[in-house]
Amino acid sequence: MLLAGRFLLPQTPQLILDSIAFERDDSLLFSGICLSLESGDVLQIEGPNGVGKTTLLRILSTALMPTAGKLLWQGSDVARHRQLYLQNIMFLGHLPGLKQSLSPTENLVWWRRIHRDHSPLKNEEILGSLGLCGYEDIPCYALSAGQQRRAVLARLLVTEAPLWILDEPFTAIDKQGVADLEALLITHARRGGMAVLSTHQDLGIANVRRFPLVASAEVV
Amino acid sequence: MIFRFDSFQHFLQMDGHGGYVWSAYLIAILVMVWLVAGPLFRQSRVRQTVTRELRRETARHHSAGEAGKE
Amino acid sequence: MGYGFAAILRRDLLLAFRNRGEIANPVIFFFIVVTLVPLGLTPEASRLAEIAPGILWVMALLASLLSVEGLFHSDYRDGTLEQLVISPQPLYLMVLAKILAHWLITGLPLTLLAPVLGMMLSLPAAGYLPLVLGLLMGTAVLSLLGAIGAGLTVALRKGGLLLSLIVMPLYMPVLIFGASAVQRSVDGFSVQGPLAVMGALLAFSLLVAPFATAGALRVSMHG
Amino acid sequence: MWQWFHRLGSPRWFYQTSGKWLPWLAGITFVLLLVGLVWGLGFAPRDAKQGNSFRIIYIHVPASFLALAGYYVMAIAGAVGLIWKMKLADMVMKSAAPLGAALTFVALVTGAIWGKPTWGTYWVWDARITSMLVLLFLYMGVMALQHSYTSVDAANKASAVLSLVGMVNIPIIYKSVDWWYTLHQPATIKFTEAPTMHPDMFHPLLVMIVGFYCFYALVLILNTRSEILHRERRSSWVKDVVLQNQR
Repeated sequence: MLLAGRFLLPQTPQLILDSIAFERDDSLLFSGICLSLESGDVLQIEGPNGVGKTTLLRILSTALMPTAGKLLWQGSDVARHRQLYLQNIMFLGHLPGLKQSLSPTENLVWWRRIHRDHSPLKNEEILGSLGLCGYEDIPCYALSAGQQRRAVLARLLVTEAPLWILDEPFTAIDKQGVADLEALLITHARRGGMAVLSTHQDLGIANVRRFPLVASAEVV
Repeated sequence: MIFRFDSFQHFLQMDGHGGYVWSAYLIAILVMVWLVAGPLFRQSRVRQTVTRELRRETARHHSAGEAGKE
Repeated sequence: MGYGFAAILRRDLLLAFRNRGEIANPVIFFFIVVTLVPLGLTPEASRLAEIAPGILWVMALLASLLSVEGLFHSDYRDGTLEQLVISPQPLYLMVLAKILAHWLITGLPLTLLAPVLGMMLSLPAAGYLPLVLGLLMGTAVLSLLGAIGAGLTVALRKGGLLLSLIVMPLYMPVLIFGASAVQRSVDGFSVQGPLAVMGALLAFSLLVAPFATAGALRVSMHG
Repeated sequence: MWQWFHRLGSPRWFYQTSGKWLPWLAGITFVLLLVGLVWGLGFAPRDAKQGNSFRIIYIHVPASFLALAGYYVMAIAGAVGLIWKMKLADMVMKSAAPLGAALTFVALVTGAIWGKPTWGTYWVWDARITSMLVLLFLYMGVMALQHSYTSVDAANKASAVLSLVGMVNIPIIYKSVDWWYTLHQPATIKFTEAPTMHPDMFHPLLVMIVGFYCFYALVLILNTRSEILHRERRSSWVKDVVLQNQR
């Protein structure tokens, strides 16, 4: 049913942000954010530090509640049908939930369990495709920052969620890693998926939509 | 209704229990006065800061009302 | 619904196994502080026997309190907690899984160690069964209640002392009924009453505490 | 401009309405407390067993009442703030915590002073006093949590959750302390119980209880007002209020 909904009408907006505003401790961070995403869209949120990119992405992930405005997923209000929406998103934040004392394989096994991934892909294949061949069973604290980041990206391969929300996914990874992630994004978009990401990097992906986030003028 | 003590002296002493009774009442009254004075003091401090800010604003813009309007 | 519960339980037990040294700490703490009592008080068996029920319970409570601080800490620091909060599965069950794992690696060992320490404090023979039964249920209640405090303080840099301050008053009923069950048994009375109340406390906190903890975690993530 | 500030339960509305009622409430509170105080201290008959030390009841009992009731006020305000995201309720909750703690402190100290002539010692592990002490700990926990968050919203939400948990636990804690006390049964004289009191003693107590309720409401409103001013100090209406006062 979910799949049918996902691919049914490619040109109707799947996710709509309807004049989202966020206020913390009596000061307004941003307001009136309106956006829509269709199947196959890759959206890049741009803006200087401190403008609220992470906050906006966390609102998209429902980790934060917007002060005003609405999120609509396939036409239904996310605040009301949160469970349904959460089944359709994959959020990777600044801190992506990698357990340092576990190896990449063990982390992957735990993610597969929690995402209920039963795809026939083997753990070694997934990690190998991300360039972690030979590092599968080393505890993550012994890996470099870039390798850890790659291990985190394995998460994107074990979820069926059509909407990816990625906060600074290119941090700490090398050129090859950037290319790998871009390839992942392209494949995902071609399959009808969507991605929202924040990065300062120029993406090597055709048809990236850009959204410049500006701070609310009303901040005192 | 009658006053239960013969003299003011008696009222203060309360048959030897005066110290306890009066100290209990004194502490209670002190706490209660502090409870009322606290918010009033805080309120006046906020008023002072707002006044100071307003003065600064007027100095900057020459019109204090501007900042508050739509 | 249960897969998230099982996944978290398995992962937390695996993590605990990886950091074996850390999980032994509460148990060692329990052992050491109980050893301090005869040194500070008296080695006289009759006087130790008199205070043994209370001492054992207070120390078990402190040991549980010390360990509960770390319940959500590493998950908060590496972002796992955020993932759990936005997971499509009920947070209630996932929190319950974490608490169960915590109890299995602290409450249960404390309970198993208690008879040994009771012997060292010359606890009379009648006290052992209610001690173990009481601790078995009581440490679970302590983990459940402690989780609320841990959830509320997880985002704070210095949450440890604050956690004890907000959780200790909630621990009091557990202490009262747990210690008095042992005391009553030693004095030759029936212990069904206090143990039944302990069971009721357990059932009630099983119902309510994970719910409150889930709320507390949401608050911590928003901050 | 500040439209997000003026949702349900507008603090501004509360500030302006409460400002009109405040002088009346203050007057009534003052009269009630004064009458109760003079009546209780000078005109109520002395207790046959305890003598004049019994007069402490006129502050001890009302303070204990409000200490406990205040916790419920705080928790319910916290719940309203959590469920309906009402800022005013958050402010009421934040104001209720130090007020309740202060009244609990008064109840404890007056109880201890009363204990000296009655039991011969300041501190007895009596069920009621112990429960009052636990209540003080609960208040202190909420206040400590409130102060340790840097974000105001997070602080309010966290202390609301904690006070709700405390509210659920209070009956359990009280019952268990009661049970613990009857188990150990130390020989003590019981406090004079209200229902068996002579009417001449009871009437001033009633006046004092009502007076304390008014006092509680008064201080709660004062606290909330100062909190409102502080949090909305940048809004235009607060600036207007300040300007008006200067004229």
